[in-house]
Amino acid sequence: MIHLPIAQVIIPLLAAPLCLLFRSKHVAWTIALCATWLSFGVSILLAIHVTTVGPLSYNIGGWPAPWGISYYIDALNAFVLLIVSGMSALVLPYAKKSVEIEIDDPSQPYFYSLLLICITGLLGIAATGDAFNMYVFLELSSLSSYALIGMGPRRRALTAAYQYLIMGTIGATFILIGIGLLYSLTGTLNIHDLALQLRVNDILSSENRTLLTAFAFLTVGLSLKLALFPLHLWLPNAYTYAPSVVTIFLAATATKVAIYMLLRFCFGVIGNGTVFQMTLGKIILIPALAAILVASIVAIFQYDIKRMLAYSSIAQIGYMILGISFATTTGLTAGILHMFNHALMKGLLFMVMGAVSYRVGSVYINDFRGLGRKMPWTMSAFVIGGLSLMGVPMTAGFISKWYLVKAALENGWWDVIILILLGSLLAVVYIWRVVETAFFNPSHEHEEEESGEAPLSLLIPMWSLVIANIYFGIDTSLPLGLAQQATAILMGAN
Amino acid sequence: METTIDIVLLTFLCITAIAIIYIRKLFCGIMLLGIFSLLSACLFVTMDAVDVAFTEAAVGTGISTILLLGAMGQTNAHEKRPPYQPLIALLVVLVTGSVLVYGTMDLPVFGTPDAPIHLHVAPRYIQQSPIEVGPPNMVTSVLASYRGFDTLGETAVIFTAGIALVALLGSSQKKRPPCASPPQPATLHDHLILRIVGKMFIPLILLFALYVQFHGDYGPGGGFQAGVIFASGIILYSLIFGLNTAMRVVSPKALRLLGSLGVLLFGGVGLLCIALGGNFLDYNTLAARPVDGQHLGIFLIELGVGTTVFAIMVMMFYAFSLRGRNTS
Amino acid sequence: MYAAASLAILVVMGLALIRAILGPTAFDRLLSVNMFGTKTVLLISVIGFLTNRPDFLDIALVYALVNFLSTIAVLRYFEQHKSAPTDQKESQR
Amino acid sequence: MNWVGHYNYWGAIFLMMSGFYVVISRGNLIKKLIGLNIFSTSVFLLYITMGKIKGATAPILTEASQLTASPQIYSNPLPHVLILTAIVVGVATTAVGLALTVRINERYGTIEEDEIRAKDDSL
Amino acid sequence: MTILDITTALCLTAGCFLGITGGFGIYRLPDFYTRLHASSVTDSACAFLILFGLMLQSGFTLATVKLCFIFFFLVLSSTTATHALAKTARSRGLEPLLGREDKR
Repeated sequence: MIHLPIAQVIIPLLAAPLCLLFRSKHVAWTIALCATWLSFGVSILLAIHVTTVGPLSYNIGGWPAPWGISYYIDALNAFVLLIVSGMSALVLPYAKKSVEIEIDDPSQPYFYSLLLICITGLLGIAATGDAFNMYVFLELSSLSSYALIGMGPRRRALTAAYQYLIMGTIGATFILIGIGLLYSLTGTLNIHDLALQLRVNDILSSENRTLLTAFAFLTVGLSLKLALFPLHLWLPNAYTYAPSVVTIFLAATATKVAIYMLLRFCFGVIGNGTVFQMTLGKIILIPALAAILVASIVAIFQYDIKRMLAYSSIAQIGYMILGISFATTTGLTAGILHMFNHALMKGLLFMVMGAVSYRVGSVYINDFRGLGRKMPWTMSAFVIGGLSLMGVPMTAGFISKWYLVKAALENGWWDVIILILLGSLLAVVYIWRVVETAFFNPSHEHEEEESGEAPLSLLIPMWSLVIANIYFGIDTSLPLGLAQQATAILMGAN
Repeated sequence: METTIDIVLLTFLCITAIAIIYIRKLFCGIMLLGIFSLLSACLFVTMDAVDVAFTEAAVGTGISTILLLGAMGQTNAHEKRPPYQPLIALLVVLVTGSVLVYGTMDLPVFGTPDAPIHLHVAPRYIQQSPIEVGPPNMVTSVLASYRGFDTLGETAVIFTAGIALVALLGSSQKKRPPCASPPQPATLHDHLILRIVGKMFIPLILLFALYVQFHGDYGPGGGFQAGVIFASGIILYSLIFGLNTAMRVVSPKALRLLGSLGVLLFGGVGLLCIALGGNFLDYNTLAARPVDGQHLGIFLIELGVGTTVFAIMVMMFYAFSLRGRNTS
Repeated sequence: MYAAASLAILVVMGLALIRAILGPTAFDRLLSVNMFGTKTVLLISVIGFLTNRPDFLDIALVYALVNFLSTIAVLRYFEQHKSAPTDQKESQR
Repeated sequence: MNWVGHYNYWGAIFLMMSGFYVVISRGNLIKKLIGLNIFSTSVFLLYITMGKIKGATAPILTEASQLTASPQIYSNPLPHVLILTAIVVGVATTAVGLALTVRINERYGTIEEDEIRAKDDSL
Repeated sequence: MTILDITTALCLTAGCFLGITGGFGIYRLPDFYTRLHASSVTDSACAFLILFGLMLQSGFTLATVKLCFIFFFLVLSSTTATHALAKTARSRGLEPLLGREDKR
């Protein structure tokens, strides 16, 4: 029980080299599956422990906090860990069939190994309480995702991966500069000690130029990683051309973990209600709103549906950042809740894309003609995911939108509310295009009916997400409870 | 005096950087990058970071140059002039730079002993680590014990790079065109002197790598550096005697095995610590006396790091060379 | 004494650097990089004595090794790619 | 405030920015990676600059310091450890980037960004 | 100033002089082969003198052994590299300036 935090990260990490020891793709897949399910189990146990007993800390190497690296799991960490490991546990069963047609046989063990390392990296960021350790695991996850994206079947996957590599590395280097400047001010790397030292040395109250610069670099670097609006250029290509499984996993988790880092630094390190936060909130509000509008409008004009969903992801990231930029309890709750809900719906929608490309071979809008009849289960899953994306009541998406509107109401920002609703309306437009094509347009000249329903191993994870989308739209106690606890920690930490 | 050397080296670095911006020959850029990293390594030495200098020299000048050349050999060696004037880029850079300069205003002056970073966490490393952990080289103790988990992450990063390269470029010889055994690619085979000197050097290099591996507690060096140097020995062998010969000595299969085993050894030590009742990577539990445990633990994980780094570096070199052979 | 020596070596390094930037042929650059590396080894050794920590000569040893390795790698590159430009025309102009 | 005392930071910043400039202004994929290397190496310089103490020596215990009365001052070992890790990350990124470049060259026949874009658009 | 120190100083001075000579040679001379000549003639002696000077200072310690190794390594590697360089340049058809028709 006491070793749970480290088990969370170490299980997938050690499973990755194990995958390579056996050359068989089946063995590799089995190892990966076991590792992800185990780590999902661990994260559930952690979440239970955190909610019932309280935060859990773990000193790696037995060295106490500021000297060694220590893990510190509170409600926010547990929440993010739950999202990442839950999505990976769902993606792995899905992966088997989908990977088989997209990746050639000898590369498959490498693929699973890289996927496990990517999972490790994201889990490591979410679990650690040390700023530099965060950087190391951030690079671990980024490096593996560059390679995973580059393994996509089309040649543009390579350029997409390269572009992501350049932008991601610039972002990571900015984060490194930010961490370095913070370190030079305080002498510590532990996040909680960092917050303490900033307060003790009275750096926060004086207008320290180095501190300001450090946060500027951290924010820009993280914005690159989480694809905030003007810095999102890598995301559409990366999501469009990556193998389906990678898109599902990255869309559902990677950006959320970057948002978690932003939360940790901007709320966990500098305390609540300082001038910094106010200015930061104002600064990121504008790109967030721009992301919602511009990305939604661009999404409407996409013919490649995977690309359309990628732009929609940028818009949804805008919603999360919007929630954070309010810097109020409700706003933060909304933002954190939306991380969870967005993982559910984007995971689901990209799973549908994977199933369609498995059967049809591509995901251009024209290929969706008549799919409603051919793949009824898949397409109805798409409809439910789409409804959740729009924020229709009784789906998960509604809850986070509701809290966002509530937060805006509290601040009295009516224009923001209008923009949120406009964003939802735009989502209706682009989802409807697909639904209309799939259900109401006849298929091309009745070609041979070879493409039937997707295989069961794709449908089961897909439909578990459908159920989750509906369940968490009705019974919100689990995510909302965790999100509120996390918010309480962030807001009242100091 | 050190200040003068410092300033001169910085000036050289700036000149090199400007030259890299202006020169459009990729080959020249790679050569200058080698000089750049040699210079920065010198600067690291003058700023007391001997371990960093060690690594930077081996990685920046050695491995990076070889990988860059390997990639350039398969692509185009000349850079095109971009059709537009990169004014926006200049603007972005100027803004970022001035923000950074603004940020340094409140930093402590270079070299002051009472800067915050010298007062808070580091004193324990400097005063206690020889007693708590053991090795006279504090960098080794911090690297392997206090922040051992970072090093595990680092090992995982290098492992990831290796498998990413193999996944992207393909290591297996199956991809080789089916035509009868391909001709030995051009080597420096006809350089008689080179071959003799190489024969003399390579055992010495391997010996030196072992020295760095096991002497890392007392001087600069450690598993990572040793792995790189060992890999350099094999790479030198392959450069002089040909890829096929080298692959007969160290096969890609063995490398994959070694690379995985290194990571597993590192993680296994951590798990062993848990099994013995401590926390993950808590070497104190490994032996009766804590310091002995630390010693054993550091020895084992450095071995793991060295193995992985060696295997992955050679694997990367093979991946690029094989690809080059297949396409050319 | 050591200080003067290190300054002199720095001067030589500067001259080699200029040649490496000016070229004109790839071999010129390679030659000056090689020379630069040799002088770096000497500089590190002298600095070791200057700062009274001669036990850092390991680093100089690594530099010597790496310098050799990269020179050989470049030569091998030229052998392998017979068409690789060495900018000889510029020098013969 | 001592303006001259920051020259080392500023040198590192200048180098950083020249590397950054190469990354964002050049279209050649290998050249971009060279720039990225310069960028990250200069960040390492910034870190090491922070760790240096004037008159101190490398953080390796000397025999002499245990004998003499006045304790030897050592530079801060922590930035060194961090940078060792960061160097490894840097070379790993370079290697993956180069692998992608080689593959791009195989599929597109060029490693210039604008030519690649033109080939993608022409499809 | 013992006799040892004086010898060291002499060695270092001579070594640096040779080094600077080589540096100016590589900077000023007109073509690749003459530059090669300048650097290769001075390089080994320069390295030997400087390292020998340092050896005198370090006495019979591990440092001396390392200096010996550095010297061994440097002399063999730089001469070999120079040789291989010249050979490759020749085989790639780089003409020495002296042999050319148009002697500028």
